[in-house]
Amino acid sequence: MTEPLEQRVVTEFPYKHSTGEVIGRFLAGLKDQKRIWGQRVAGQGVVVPPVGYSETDGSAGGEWVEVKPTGVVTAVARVYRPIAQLHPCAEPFAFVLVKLDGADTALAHVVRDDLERLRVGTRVEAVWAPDADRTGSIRDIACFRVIT
Amino acid sequence: MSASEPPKEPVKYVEKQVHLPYCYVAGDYKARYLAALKDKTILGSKCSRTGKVFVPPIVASPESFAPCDELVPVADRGIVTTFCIVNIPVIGRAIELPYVAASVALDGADISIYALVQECAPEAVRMGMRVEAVWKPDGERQGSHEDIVHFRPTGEPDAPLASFMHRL
Amino acid sequence: MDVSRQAAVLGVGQTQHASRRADVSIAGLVREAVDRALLDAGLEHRDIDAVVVGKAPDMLEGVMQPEQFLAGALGAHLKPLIRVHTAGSVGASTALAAVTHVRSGLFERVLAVAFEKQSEGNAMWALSPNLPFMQPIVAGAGGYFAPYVRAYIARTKCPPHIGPMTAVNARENGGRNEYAHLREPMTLDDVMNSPVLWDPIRYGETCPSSDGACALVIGSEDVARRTPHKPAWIRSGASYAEAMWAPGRDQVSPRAGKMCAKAVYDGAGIKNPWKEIDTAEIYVPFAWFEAMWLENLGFCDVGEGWKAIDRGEQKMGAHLPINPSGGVLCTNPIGASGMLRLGEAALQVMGRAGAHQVDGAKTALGHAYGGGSQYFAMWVVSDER
Amino acid sequence: MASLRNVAVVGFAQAPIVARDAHRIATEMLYGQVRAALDQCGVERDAIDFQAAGSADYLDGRPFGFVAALDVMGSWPAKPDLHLEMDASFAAYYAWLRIQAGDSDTALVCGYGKTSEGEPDRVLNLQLDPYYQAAIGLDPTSTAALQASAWMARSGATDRQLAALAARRRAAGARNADAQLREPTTADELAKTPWAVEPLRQGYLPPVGESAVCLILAAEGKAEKMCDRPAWIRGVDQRIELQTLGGRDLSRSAGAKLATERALAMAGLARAADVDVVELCATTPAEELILCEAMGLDAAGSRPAINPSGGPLVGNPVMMAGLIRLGEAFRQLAGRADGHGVAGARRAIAHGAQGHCLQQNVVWVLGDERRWT
Repeated sequence: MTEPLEQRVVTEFPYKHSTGEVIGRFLAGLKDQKRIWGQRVAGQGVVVPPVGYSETDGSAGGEWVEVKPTGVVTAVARVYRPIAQLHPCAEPFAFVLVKLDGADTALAHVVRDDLERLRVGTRVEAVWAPDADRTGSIRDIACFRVIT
Repeated sequence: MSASEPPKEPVKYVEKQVHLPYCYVAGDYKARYLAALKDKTILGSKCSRTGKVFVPPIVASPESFAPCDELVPVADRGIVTTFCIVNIPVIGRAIELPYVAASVALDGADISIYALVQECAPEAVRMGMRVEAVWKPDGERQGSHEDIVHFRPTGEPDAPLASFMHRL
Repeated sequence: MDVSRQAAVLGVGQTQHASRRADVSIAGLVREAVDRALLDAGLEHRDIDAVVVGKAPDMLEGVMQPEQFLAGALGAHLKPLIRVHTAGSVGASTALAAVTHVRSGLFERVLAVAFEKQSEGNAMWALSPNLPFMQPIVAGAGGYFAPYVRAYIARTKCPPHIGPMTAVNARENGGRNEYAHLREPMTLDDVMNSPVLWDPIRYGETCPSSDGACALVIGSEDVARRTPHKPAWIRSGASYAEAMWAPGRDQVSPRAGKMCAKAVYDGAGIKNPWKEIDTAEIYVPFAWFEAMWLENLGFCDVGEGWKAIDRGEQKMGAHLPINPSGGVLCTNPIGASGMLRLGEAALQVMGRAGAHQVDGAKTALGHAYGGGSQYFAMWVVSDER
Repeated sequence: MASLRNVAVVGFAQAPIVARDAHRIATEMLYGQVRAALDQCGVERDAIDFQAAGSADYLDGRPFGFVAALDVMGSWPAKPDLHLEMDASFAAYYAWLRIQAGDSDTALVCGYGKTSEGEPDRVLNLQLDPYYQAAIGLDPTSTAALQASAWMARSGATDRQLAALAARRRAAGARNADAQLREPTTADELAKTPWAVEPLRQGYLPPVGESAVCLILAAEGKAEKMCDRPAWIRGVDQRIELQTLGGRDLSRSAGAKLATERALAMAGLARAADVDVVELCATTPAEELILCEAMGLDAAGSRPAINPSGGPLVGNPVMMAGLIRLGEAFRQLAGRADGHGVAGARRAIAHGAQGHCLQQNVVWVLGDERRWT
């Protein structure tokens, strides 16, 4: 049998994803106001983060509604061995879905501390990235922290 | 005073750097083809039904749908069936412009390969021109496509158009 | 075949096309086309039974299977959806897959949508990753196709002005199309004097790189009879693909193209396409391909395609206007380009092509190809069932 | 409902699932399966009217990778064709539609892809929207863990129950010659394995695996000539859901539920439990339990037999795991399941899925008798 011939290649492409008005203004809210905005859409209620349309029926989005930076965890995934150049930090952390107070959908984000206390139902609060580090990204919320 | 809306001026875009490691498999056909280049040999795979030869070797003939399990050597010379003269650079390819990218039907093969034709002015390249492989010197060949540096004219008479139009 | 199940185009929508649509997200771009198609058909998202999405390689935007995150934007939540990818022909094969949905008898109204937002990434990098074990010779799409253009010229004794003439005509047509990306006129000299990129292909004979989307609403016969506008009846459609390495495969006039054309002509009952088809939108990314496809599609005999162009028979008002929209040479959002060809053909027979309407167009061909001239997808549409 | 044609699965060939085939590229893996499937049916390539394939460029980072597959699918002279950038089970769905449209009587459906060449955790991150979900670094193991957590919170399911289910699938996999994991193990052993991403343990998840598959469909009139025991498709339906994980109830699969209801109605069956065998495209034990609930199946019951092949938990070649479920259902009804055959199986459900957290589902109902006259 022939000796297998193999070769490693790392593909690295940069992308710039245009955000459009709704995603762009939501991110500007994080960056410039440290406030979290949702959008009221048909069939889904107040959607956070908003995309500009209802994901259940495709109709166009409606009014802006501010939601609280606090909320309740609806799902938890604890990552003990983070993957370099993919995951947001090198130490163990958890991915969570958080239904913010005032929102009808949940936001996917991370919790870095108090992982042992984290459960479905735990209350958490947004931790903002420092002013200089906020670039207009979902990671302008640095993480969520446990508050109960 | 608390705004009732997010800022009017949106963030324009989200940047992303894709980082994807891959570890590619050449497959045994390609591995044997590349290894043979080290010995200045070009291998093709022979259709078990029709005897037609495919270079580089492939697993089966798309024409007969029979396996091509025998590897056979073909000549390191053949006919430029068609070509273009490349005048613009391609990222990651350091070939001096302009250069000739040609389809070359090697003697003994039933499909053409892509090849660089050099050692003559690009304007001098013709459909039907006979060319031969120029190999890297002994000891420098690695078993890679680069073992063939390029093809060059042999000076033999051109093949008539009708003799290769079916194998561009 | 159950010919009683005929499908029709109920609505056509497309975006403004430009090299960079940074004003919208991917979803925003797609919705611009979808909203227009739904409006055109007099329908809303909830009326749609199934969605078919097409686009070319995902590396162009850097999102894998983007139809998954776009499902909400497309109003597809809890509906059937498929994603098609057949290289450059994808927009056309996406439309044809929507037709299959309707002709299966299981769906009344199907949304077909195709897009490309190349400006999010870098097409050159995305389409030419540094893959090991491959011969690093081919220089992009132009470098791939230029040798076959040369072979066409050699075979048919096509004179050097045919490519430039085609490019000039495309721009003249594109100038009348409000959605086209490139609308500025060019002269024969402009093209002849433009840099030769991949000899024999000149810069002026190449297509642009565009952001854009196209959407079609395909409906059953029942629905088509009740639609607000006159529909375009799809008399036949077909998509064929052929292997790359078949010995004797002819990339100048591929067998797959001939078979696909025969299938759509037979399906539409067309015996002589030159006489029976009023206009055609064909996929011409490099100007020379217009002459090549005229022959491959059976409009002209071998060696006669360029002569028809030389006589000007492809121009607006002449015998067979080709690409009245300006075609791919004016607008090329890769994944959407094929659907634009089919959609523009439909607009012609609906009589709603605006300033680039071909007078009295009753029967039109839409065509696209892709891969190494391996994938072909076409339809024939008419103003009558 | 429109009048439908009786269409059957008449051939299926699969390369055994392996962690990595270092000797063959995707097309080389596929060729033998296309040949084998045709040979099973006793036909040559010209007997097949239509071909469809499912694969994804990003798996091996190669744009237009599917074009090369034309060469090993017998596409000469040219064939009516469609490639879907999807799991190949959806290509089978489309091929079935083609036959319903009357354009074709027979179809070849292929799935392929070198999953081992890339790193699925990184690659599948790119399936998520680029603004919110991909941007925080979510990978498919983590999204599956989020779903498992939502399921466990609602249902009260325990780690122990996930371990027990995984152990049952391992036991089944030991009887399936094409499975990747063929060593039986106990729930105790699996429950000791480290967390992959909590609440999912490494022992509950399939390793990276690759394969190549070819399935043949044929309409009544031809199917009987190509197969002595065709598996007739009595119903099929597919549904996608919105992607945003926090925008849907992750503890439920609304899409699988709806697709099952529609497929059962088409098949004229009242309940999923009325079949003998079910093959679910679940890549975690939690997904399997969610699917069972959505379909109205008793995950702990003995009839219908669920995933007698071991399912994707013992071999998960991305972009073809769903088509393998359809192939397995065929093997059961055609009496070709050998070591993992379910005695007396006359009806089956096959399920395919793709996307994060069961975003898109296709459900097939098959039987050993024709549905329509």
